[in-house]
Amino acid sequence: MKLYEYMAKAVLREAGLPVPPGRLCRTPAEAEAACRELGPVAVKAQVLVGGRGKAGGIRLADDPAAAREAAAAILGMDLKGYTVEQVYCESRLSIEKELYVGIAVDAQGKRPVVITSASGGMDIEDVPEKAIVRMPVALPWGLMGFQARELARRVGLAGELASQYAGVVEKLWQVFRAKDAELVEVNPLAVVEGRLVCADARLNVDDDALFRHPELPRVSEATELESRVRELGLAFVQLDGDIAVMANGAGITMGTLDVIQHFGGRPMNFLDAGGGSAAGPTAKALEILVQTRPKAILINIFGGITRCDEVAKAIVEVKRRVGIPMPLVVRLVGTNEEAGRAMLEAEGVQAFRTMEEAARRVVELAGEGRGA
Amino acid sequence: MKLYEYMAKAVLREAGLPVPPGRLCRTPAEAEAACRELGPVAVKAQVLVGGRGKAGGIRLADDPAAAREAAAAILGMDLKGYTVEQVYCESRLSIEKELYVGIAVDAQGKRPVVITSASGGMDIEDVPEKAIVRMPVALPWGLMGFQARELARRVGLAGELASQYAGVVEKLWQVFRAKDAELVEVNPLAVVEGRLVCADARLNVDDDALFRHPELPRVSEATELESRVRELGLAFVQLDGDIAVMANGAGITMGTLDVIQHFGGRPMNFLDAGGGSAAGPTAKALEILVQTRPKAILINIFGGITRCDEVAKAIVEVKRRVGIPMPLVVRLVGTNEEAGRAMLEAEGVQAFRTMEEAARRVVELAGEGRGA
Amino acid sequence: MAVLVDEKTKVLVQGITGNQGRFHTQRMLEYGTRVVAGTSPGKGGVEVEGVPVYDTVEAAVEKHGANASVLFVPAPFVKDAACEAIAAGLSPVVVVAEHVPLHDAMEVVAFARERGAVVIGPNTYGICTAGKTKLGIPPNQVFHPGPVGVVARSGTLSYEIVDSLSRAGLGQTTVVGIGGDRVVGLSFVDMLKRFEKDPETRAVVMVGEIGGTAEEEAAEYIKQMTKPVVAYIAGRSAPPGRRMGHAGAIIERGRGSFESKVRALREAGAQVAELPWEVAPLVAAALG
Amino acid sequence: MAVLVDEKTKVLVQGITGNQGRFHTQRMLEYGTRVVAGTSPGKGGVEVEGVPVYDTVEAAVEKHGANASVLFVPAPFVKDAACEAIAAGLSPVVVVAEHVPLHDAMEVVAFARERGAVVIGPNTYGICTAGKTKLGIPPNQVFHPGPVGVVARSGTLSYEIVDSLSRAGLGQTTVVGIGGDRVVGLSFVDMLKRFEKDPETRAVVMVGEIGGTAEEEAAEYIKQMTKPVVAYIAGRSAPPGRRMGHAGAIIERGRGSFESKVRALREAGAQVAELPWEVAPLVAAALG
Repeated sequence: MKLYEYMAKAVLREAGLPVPPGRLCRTPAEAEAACRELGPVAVKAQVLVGGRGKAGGIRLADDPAAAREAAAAILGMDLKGYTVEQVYCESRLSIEKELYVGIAVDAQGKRPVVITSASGGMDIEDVPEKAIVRMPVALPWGLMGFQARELARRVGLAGELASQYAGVVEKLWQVFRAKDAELVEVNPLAVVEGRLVCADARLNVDDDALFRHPELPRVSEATELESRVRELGLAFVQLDGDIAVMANGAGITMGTLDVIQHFGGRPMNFLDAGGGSAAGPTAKALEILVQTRPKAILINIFGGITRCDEVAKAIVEVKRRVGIPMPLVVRLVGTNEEAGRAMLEAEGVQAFRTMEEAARRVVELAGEGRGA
Repeated sequence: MKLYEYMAKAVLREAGLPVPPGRLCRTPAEAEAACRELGPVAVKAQVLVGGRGKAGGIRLADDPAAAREAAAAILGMDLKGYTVEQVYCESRLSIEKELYVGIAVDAQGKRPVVITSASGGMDIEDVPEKAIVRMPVALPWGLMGFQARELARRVGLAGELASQYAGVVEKLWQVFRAKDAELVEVNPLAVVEGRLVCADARLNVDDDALFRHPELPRVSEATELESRVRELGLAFVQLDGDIAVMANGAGITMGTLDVIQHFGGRPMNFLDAGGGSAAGPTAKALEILVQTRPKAILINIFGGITRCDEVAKAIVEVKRRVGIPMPLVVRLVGTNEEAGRAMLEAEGVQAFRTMEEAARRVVELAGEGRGA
Repeated sequence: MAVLVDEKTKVLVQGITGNQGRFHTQRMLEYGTRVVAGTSPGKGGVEVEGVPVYDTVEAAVEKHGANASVLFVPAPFVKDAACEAIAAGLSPVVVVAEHVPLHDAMEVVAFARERGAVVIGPNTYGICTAGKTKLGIPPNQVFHPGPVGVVARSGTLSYEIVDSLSRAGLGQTTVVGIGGDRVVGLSFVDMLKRFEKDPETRAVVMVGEIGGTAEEEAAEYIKQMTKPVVAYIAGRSAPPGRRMGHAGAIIERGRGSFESKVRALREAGAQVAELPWEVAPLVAAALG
Repeated sequence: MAVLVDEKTKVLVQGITGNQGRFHTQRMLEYGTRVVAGTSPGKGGVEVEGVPVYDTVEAAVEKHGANASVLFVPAPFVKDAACEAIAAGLSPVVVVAEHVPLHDAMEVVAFARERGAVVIGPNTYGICTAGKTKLGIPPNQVFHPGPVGVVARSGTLSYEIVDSLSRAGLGQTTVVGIGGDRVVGLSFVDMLKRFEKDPETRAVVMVGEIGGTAEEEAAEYIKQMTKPVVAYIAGRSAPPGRRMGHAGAIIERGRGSFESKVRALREAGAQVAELPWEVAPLVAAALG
């Protein structure tokens, strides 16, 4: 879960990190009031995508009237497909130097890694590799004080700034651990009048650990349709084709989309019905797929923890209760396969044994549907 | 630092452990009021030594008048050399079963160890070894949930009590770590109406970690004299002989006492002037030793981090400023030995080179002093 | 011979009294897995499918000498349960649950490293040494003994491919799912090394996915392997920058992309199948 | 040969800019110790007694390749500084400070175990391989090369005994203080094992104290030693149940008492001196 800048900064501020004062505003009038209170401000679009500066999502304002004007320009703006609904008005900083510091998970090392650079203020991906410092952190030890000091040295800091920097890194580490973060990032970590300030901040929290963070706000990037399916506990992403797909397991779902594309079809979604889903959620997800009016539906199940009879039960239920007006292709093998196939056959639904046959067939049927 | 029962229980209560309600009382009238508020109570002497129950330091009271009477009997009582100044009036428990659980430091394993037994309520030292369960805890991992459950199993608990017990052990672990404890102990951990209750509690905190625990009360077992010397940063214990001793290092100080005893003398104190003490504190400590009017004084220095010239400077200063009326024997070798010996000789103080000579001499002089 | 587990492996099932634990214990017993005990805190003393249940792993190991474990424990309790198995000296420890918190997974991996245990997963279907034993959830009818070692991220995709291998007469030594999460215990490279050493394994199939760099790392090791490797990578059609479910399939500027993985594997000398059903013919050709 | 450190050991001094750090760096250099660098956070760039100072251990090691460290760092900062040295691969790491929090000491020991480093102390005078190198605070004039290995808890008591050995013409191989605290890195047993293996050490002196069970554990190992061991135990006159300074000398019902230690050592075949100056004659007799 990605947090908005203003939310991330609230978490950092609570952890004792140096964050400039700011106000969240939903209207130009609120921005005007914020500037009156704070003095010169930066008016910043609150969106979950990067690069908003270059896209015109940040404007500077010296007085309340200018802040109002800036907010009016930014609110409602389309930034990489997201409509700006809120701006964050933050005290202006006269930045002398910009550093980068982030803590992320190193999947290869299977532990956290601190990434930092004396070249901040831009995408860390654009900084040349030799200007980037990486320091793995051993668990359960966590980041130790000396590591923070060593990082300060490696980004070329000395004296008071080095000690402030080490404090910033140690506190970011505490946030990373305490909030089950996937990523905590300050970019730029700005030098302002000889002191370090978190000028921008990102905090991405592990979705799977949200259950132990009732204190955090909830932010969703999902479309309404995606939310409806995800509420069932299933992984779902909308795509722009016309063949609805449901499979079980991220790998086979991806593979199914690949195969559909290979045969010339265009998938309409990614729906991983996951392992061990009971008939209930599967039926609900299928019902939603039907409502999206695809040209055809492919259900591809190779049952492991998923039981074929449960999937068949879900299909039969939806067929009987709401009807499935478009062509439905089912591929069903694995655990309790015989029971599942019997149930489908009794309902007049043919179940294929191979993915190849099923994928070919659904692309064919969708083509007929488009032709019709 | 040992905490009184009522202080230990306050810490445990704050950590979410099940502790019965109680009131600290300094007078019989306060005990009477506490009983009026709490109903039947146990009136318990607050002292830092164990075995108070057998020594008459705990009395039960059913009504306020009885509580007053019990407090009057206990307050002012002498318990193993300590005068009882406070009693803790605690709600009476009808105990069905008594367990023991403690967490201490295993010096051999160099890590914490949980010690527990189904036979609580008495000195854990008196419980037969086979009835005691020990579980070492690896750092920095700490006690894990499954270890607490395994301990519950090994003390023979099942079901709801096992789960309560595991919770108690996990919270005691948190106290042990969060408070830098040397020992946290609940004995008995009582079963009262099917629930676990911490009927008694001990919490000893590492003196060397007190600097990071401003939240804890401070308790001293030292005599006034001991406190005066310890404030100088030196280790000091009063003994019952007549030869004052100052040496540098716990080992050589102990060795010096052994040798004095071997030659027939009786040491008056243990004073470890420690490593690297400057002239200032050493002089102050010597001045205090002089004030205790020993028959003779032995200063035994083998200088490592302690510099002989600093010790000599301290002796000279005390001799000039307040005078040293009793015989003073000095043994001085090690770092900056020559400078130190020269300073003492200039002041007419003879410095021996060996511990044997110095110890023999001081015992001799103390004997003369007693004879005089 | 077999890799990591065989018919002698004495298996403990943690979380045996839940629905999944019960169901899959039955399936494992049917497969021939030597399930010697189960655990379920607070439920010690009962039996599940004839398997005795204990409150703690230590109690179960004391009585039955289990040496490997499979967990059917809900995600929030995985960290404690996996550490319990590791502390008791069990290995491998198979973590089936998905949605295990990432920080918990990192701690489990750190604990396993410290104690020298192999953790498979989280978010894995488990491991099967064909015809001998199975720890996890794959369907019993898919695997057949033979000379091919299979390592995959995703479960159903590997059943798919293993099924086509079996139908082509190409049985398997051991089939393992390393798990779909970003941080998993056993990695592709760990498993490739084991297959390279296993005398019964004559060819290896690796089923990867877009996202992460595990396949690129595997390619580095494949360079020095003597046995043929056939790979299939899912996610070719995934739109860049979209996140696809728990697989963490984020495509970032080429790193972790379908193309970079395929290129690395081909350069390392592996055969890469374009479609799942092309794997079996490539393996058959490699085995001659 | 020597134990743990010799004239080739490149020593880092952590906390070199403090009073104690500066003073003892000078003494170590006088003794011949190869002090290659020092650290002091925030003070990198200066020199102390001609020794270059860095902000971090890693910087110092990068430049000078130190392989051992001695800390003159105040107790509250010992944990971080010791872990810094351990993480940089230095060993031994000598912790002179007293009053190090007990939990910090346990964590340092755990980290050292994990990384395979030897920690000497806390609350130690350090280690000296006579005539070759010294890491710590013992006076320079006490130790003389010879065949006796010495391991002690207390500093001044061991100078006392070593001095009498030297005066009796019995020089030393290595002299080490394991530290007076309850939890220390190096134990008597660790050191006895090293002396037993060291070809130059022909006899061992062990200086113990009442409290704890380190001497009783040492006795267990002494049973299998081929070299003669002479022990002296301080604290015979200590009143039971009183706590004597930081040595943690609590006598509890016989365990850790003077008598129990002496009995264990004698039963293990060690000679036990009654008084400090009886050690040298016993060693002389043992060496024949």
